[in-house]
Amino acid sequence: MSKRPMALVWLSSLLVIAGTIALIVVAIVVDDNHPLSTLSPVGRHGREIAELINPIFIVAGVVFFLVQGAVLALWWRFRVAGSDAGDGEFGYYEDDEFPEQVHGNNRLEVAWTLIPTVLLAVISVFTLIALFALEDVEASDEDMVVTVIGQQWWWEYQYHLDGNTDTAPDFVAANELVIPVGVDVPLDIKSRDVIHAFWIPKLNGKKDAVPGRSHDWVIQAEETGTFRGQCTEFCGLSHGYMKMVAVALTAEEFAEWRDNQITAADMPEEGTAEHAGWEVFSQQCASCHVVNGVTSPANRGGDPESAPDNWDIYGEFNGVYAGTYLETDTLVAGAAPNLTHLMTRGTFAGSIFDLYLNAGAHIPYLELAEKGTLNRGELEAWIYNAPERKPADADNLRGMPARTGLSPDDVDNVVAFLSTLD
Amino acid sequence: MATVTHESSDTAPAAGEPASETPPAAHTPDEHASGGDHAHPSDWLYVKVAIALALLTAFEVFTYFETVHGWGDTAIIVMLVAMMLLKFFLVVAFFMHLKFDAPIFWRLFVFGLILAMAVYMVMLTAFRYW
Amino acid sequence: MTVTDGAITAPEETLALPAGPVIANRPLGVFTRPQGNEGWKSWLFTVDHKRIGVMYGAAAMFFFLVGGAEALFIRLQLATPDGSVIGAGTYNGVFTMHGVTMIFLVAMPMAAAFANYLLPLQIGARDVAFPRLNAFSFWCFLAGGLLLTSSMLIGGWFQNVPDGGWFNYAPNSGVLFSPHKGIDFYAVGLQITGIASLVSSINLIVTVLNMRTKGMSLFRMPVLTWMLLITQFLLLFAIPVITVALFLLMFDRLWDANFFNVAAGADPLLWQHLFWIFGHPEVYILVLPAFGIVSEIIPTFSRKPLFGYHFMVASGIAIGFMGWGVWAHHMFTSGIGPLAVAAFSVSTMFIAVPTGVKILNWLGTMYGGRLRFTTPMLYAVGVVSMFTIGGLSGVTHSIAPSDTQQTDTYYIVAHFHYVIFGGIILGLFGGLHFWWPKIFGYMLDEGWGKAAFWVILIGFNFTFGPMHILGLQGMSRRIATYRADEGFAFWNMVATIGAFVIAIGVAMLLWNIYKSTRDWRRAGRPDVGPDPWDARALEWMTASPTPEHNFDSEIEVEGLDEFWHRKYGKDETGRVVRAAPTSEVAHDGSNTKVHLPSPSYWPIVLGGGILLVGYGLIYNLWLAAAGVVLLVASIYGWILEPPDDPEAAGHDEDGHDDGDGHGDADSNGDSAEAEEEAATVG
Amino acid sequence: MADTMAAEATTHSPHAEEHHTSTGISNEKLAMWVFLGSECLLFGGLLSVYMFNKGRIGPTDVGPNDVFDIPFTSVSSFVLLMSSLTMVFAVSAIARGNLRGNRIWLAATAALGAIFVAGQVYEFTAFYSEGLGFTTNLFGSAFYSLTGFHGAHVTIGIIMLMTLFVMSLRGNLPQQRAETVEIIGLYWHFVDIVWIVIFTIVYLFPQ
Ligand code: HEA
Ligand code: HEA
Ligand code: HEC
Ligand code: CUA
Ligand SMILES: [Cu+2]
Repeated sequence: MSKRPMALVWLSSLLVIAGTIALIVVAIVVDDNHPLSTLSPVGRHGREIAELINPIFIVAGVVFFLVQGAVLALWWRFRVAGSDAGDGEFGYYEDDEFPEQVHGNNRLEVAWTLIPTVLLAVISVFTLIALFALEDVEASDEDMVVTVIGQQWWWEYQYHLDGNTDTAPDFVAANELVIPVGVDVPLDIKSRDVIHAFWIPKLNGKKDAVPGRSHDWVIQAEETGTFRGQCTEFCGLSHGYMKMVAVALTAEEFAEWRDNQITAADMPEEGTAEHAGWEVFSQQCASCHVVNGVTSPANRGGDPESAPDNWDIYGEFNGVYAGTYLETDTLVAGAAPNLTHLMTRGTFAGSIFDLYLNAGAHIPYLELAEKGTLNRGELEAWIYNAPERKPADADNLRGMPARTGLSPDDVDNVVAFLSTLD
Repeated sequence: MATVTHESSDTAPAAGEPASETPPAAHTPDEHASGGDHAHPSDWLYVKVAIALALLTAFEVFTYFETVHGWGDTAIIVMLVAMMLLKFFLVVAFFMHLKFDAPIFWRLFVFGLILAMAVYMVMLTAFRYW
Repeated sequence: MTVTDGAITAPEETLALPAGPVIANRPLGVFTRPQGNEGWKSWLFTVDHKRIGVMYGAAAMFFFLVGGAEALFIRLQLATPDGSVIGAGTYNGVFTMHGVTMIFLVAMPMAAAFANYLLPLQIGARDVAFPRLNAFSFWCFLAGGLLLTSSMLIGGWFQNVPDGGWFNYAPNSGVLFSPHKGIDFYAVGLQITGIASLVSSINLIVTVLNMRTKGMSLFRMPVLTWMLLITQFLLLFAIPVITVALFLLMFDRLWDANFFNVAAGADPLLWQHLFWIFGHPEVYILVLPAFGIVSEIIPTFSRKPLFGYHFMVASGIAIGFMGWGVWAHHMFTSGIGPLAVAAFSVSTMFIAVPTGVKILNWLGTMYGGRLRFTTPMLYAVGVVSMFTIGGLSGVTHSIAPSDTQQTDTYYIVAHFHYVIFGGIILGLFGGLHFWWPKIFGYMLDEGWGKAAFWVILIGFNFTFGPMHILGLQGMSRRIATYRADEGFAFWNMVATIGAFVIAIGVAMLLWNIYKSTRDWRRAGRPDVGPDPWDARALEWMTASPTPEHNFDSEIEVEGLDEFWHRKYGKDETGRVVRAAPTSEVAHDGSNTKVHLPSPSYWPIVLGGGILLVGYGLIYNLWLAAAGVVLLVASIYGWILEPPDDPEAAGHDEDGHDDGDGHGDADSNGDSAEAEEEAATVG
Repeated sequence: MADTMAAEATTHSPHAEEHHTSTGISNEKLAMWVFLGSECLLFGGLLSVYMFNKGRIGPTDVGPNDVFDIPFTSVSSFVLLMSSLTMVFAVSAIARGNLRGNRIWLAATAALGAIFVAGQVYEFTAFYSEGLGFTTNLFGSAFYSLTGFHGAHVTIGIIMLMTLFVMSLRGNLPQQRAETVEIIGLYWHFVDIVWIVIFTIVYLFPQ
């Protein structure tokens, strides 16, 4: 019974294990279409992390095989046939069947204390080296620092082209972080309400955005492209819908994009649908959203003379392109994305909706606004009743309130106005 | 059944392993002289301890006032902590009888104390210094 | 011993206070003690550690079904992209309650069930050091558990449910961001279960240190007793830390304090530190009892003593110590400084060493043994194998730089379900099958037991195995749904199917309990006898089910595995042979002269008072005041209560026939009622 | 909770004169020490929270220097310190069988404790009138939490002492129960040493 041929035993157990492993390996190696995967890094940091952990995965795999193999081997080698316990006959073994009564072995104990210790000591050396290497920021020509602000449930990016985060940013974007390829972009991560975490898996690990604190982080992309991200610290109702995107452009493209972002919007010509949209926007939307050039602090209940508002709890400066704190002292977000260049983004509302229907890989990022087909249905639905599209608690200043008072014409006009924002 | 020796007598652990069959400790009040009538220190000793405590307190309060402020905050903090610890251990050792009582109490209490200090110190310093 | 009125020139009142002769009479009319073991009352007012253990187990099993049902809802929602089974708000409540329920109301009390039932038996004691306090711990735990669970119903289905995740980070847990009462339930409920754990840890520590039978030195205690002792120390020191954190949270939420008010300058990381200083020792609090159970089962079914007993004990102690120095590995990305990250990263890694010692010693025990794969053994070996997987992924988390990619993804979810389900739940289920005959007097069906094990094991791996992949592919945890183009659909579907396979396995386990009980009753078979598995520790030395008085006479212990050594000896050639038949060695439970503490009303009343205070804090301070009154009254009732009921004259002489005093399968005592005798009443 | 624990004894060991335990120590006393070990973590946590937060106030906020009245607190600290002396007298009196002395010292201890608590109440009202409420700022929240927890411990201690006093009056606290007094005494001294730490760190440390 217990004298099965060992070869067969090993074969069958190996087959099971190998099958499982094969399945997993296939699943991991065929890593296409996993836009958030940590296994196929594109950024320097992501790659360094992968280079650190991959050998450790292998070490862990070896330990895994040794232990599981030992369990199976012991099982097959030393098992004795079972007896029925429930039949009223108690006691499992015949009295004379006893193995040798071994109490322990000190040399073995020392060995299996020391071997893992040494192994881990080696691993910890590599860990520490990598840890401090990742702390360094590679110098580049760009002085730019981006202040990343998480809030329920979207991201704001304040670009400080001169690297000075104590002064007003040069421009502000939302949800899509555009960076030049190949250079380290230092980030300064903050939060306006609860804790979030900024994470673009293909570029670097994550870093929490903690209210009241400012955390340094850095990302770098080794290739151009669009990289998805997800807020990974639980931040309330819509945490799952708080995503983001990083876009890496060539240096020239980035400069082009940057120069465009700095410009303000133009007032639509009177009499057009766009202008009608602007009127609705000023009344319905500008209390929260800023469109540089065409909205006024008065829209936000501020004093038009003393514009702009002081909105930043971290610094003393007055931000020109600011969202507004509706209630500064309670630290509820209440700020809304700056929409000045809405149409230059590929996604909206925490990057959960595509702004263009046919965007995909076909349209280069900078040409989205020109060539893309606006995802009108989704945008209109959003404007009409945002909380239905994305869970929110607008009553408590978290998320965008429904605008169900708008007539279909109003919505059309607003969309027309928004389409001019490129 | 043949002559059977009781197994427990020769379950000697494998060579070198610390003997698992330590002599019976239970029911021998090994840690402690007896169940309650240990030598109580005299009331006069308590009074002396109390006087020491009072003096220490007086000196602590004294540091607070202008006279010693010239010494600098660090020096004052070090002194205060030293006096605090002294008071602490006077009360624990004499009023709480730890000096005379079973060592197990001392171990239990000090373990909690040191654990608390270590853990919270690490927490507080981690915020600021590392 | 009982002294009736007038037998002593007793003063007006009598008190059950320490030291001093017992002066028992009846102070005021109300302060009598309830009588013996009849029907449901015998459960409500019991102070018997075994019944309390059984109640802990039953409650934990109930909460396991609740937590499991929540898990199934999680899995349903995530089965497909853009899932819409439950909305985002409900989802947040569901996973929070799932985590809280499973950790605090399942894993901890289920371990407490074994601790209560077995710890006194394993050290040969009559009961724990403070039996009434023990009962209070249970009722207090139940009060906290019910309060927490009621949050799902009160004020509407999932309207007031905690929704901040089980570690409930500030400031998301503030009133501002979670205005409904859910997080109040969390704070108050956990505070109450914390009191229960703290009280019971003090009780059990004193029990182990003080109540050991003759000759039971520390290094003759079974490994389970050791692991439970270490667990109690961890609880003793960890609970106050979360108590502080929860108080701060309560003050913030209920009385507008500023501890986590960032606008007032607070730092939210304070909560994280306090929570994890508790939280990491907590995971070892959860796992060490399971390790202890495995250490009992494997030697029994290998027919060998545990390999490296001293190293097993030492590694347990080492884990207990090291567990205090690693908490910030949950905070690698939360913004602590690089030196802190480095230190905690390294300290975390080395916990693998003592844990590895345990794994390898279990393998060493199996080596050369005569392995009998009974149901308990299957579960125990399952732990060795599955826990290792979870432990290894744990080590990969401890590599701080790569943890920035892993943290808060399903890779973490995979890790902790492997250690928790694969370590703790499997271990506890193994213990359930192992000690079931001891507790209830009959065996669970082995066929169904093994089948359930395999179904659970397979389902478990299909549920949580794929989560490793999902996590590394970038799926975040705590997200109510995911987009179709993120590539998570396939493995999520597999995981969901796996979860339902687990549910089938659990259902089989429950069916097994039901069926075995029924068959045993119907067939009218006798109890299994003291030692159905040919096991090693003292609890097997008394009749099954354990008589109310535990052992007929005091046992004098001469070595490790005392009971086994009384059964077996060596002949001249050094071969192990039977020295005495079990029936001769074991007690038959017939001694009726053992003094037993009377039941008491006050533990449950005190628990009720605490429940009132709990609801009062959340809803209305007047209710809390009423609760405080009840609480104070019951504390005085407790103190003034006589040690025995004077009415029950001749209590001792009357004896305690245990009968089937330990309930039936579902442990609610109702059908056991008929079979129980009124043993105490003269 | 302490007295509920202390009160457990005789339910399991009616022959309490002789400690029938493995260590020779009574269960109740061991339990109290174990409990005090745990309390270290509780007060350590509260104190850390205080130290962490006391400085987190705005420049114009009410801070420690604005409210603390060191001479006053020194006196009440002294009172609490001396209550430890009366407490040991109570313990040593009952150990010698001097029940009357025990009563006197118990009452004295409770009275000194009550003076301390009264002082704390006065202090709280004074601080409040100076603008420091529980919700005013982080310093306020942390200060009141820490000292409030300590005050609650003292209050529970007073209640236990009073209970002992009444028991003694009614003849229920014979010499054989000396250990009960000793155990309550341990609790009392612990509360005192916690105040020694609080007084130094909260009040006397240079701000
Ligand atoms: C029973 C509970 C339990 C146990 C025992 C463990 C054990 C371990 N855990 Fe786990 N852990 C949790 C429960 C548990 N954990 C939970 C619940 C969370 C998530 C909390 C949350 O966020 O909600 C978590 C999260 C968690 C994190 C944080 C992840 C993150 O959020 O970013 C980390 C990081 O280091 C970690 C590490 C470890 C390590 C190193 C061990 C070690 O103890 C494991 C040691 C064991 C082995 C390694 C296997 C056996 C050893 C050998 C065979 C020897 C040879 C091995 C080597 C040489 C490597 N765990
Ligand atoms: C003891 C601890 C424990 C246990 C046993 C489990 C068991 C399970 N957990 Fe657990 N889980 C946690 C502790 C635990 N979990 C914790 C701490 C978290 C983190 C929470 C947080 O992020 O805050 C978590 C989070 C968590 C998530 C992540 C949620 C998210 O991040 O969004 C998921 C997802 O699949 C999951 C799934 C499961 C499943 C499928 C089981 C299964 O194994 C369950 C199997 C049990 C059953 C299936 C019960 C059987 C039921 C029936 C037979 C029918 C029911 C009948 C009645 C009610 C009458 N859990
Ligand atoms: C009370 C404040 C408020 C008002 C009023 C408001 N919004 Fe918003 N809006 C928000 C917030 C907050 C968000 C971010 C929501 C999210 O992503 O979760 C948002 C997001 C958006 C977005 C997506 C922006 C991006 O970059 O992803 C658009 C477009 C938008 N709003 C348009 C409008 C229009 C048009 C109106 C008026 C008809 C309007 N909003 C009124 C607060 C408001
Ligand atoms: Cu923001 Cu999660
Ligand atoms: Cu941990």
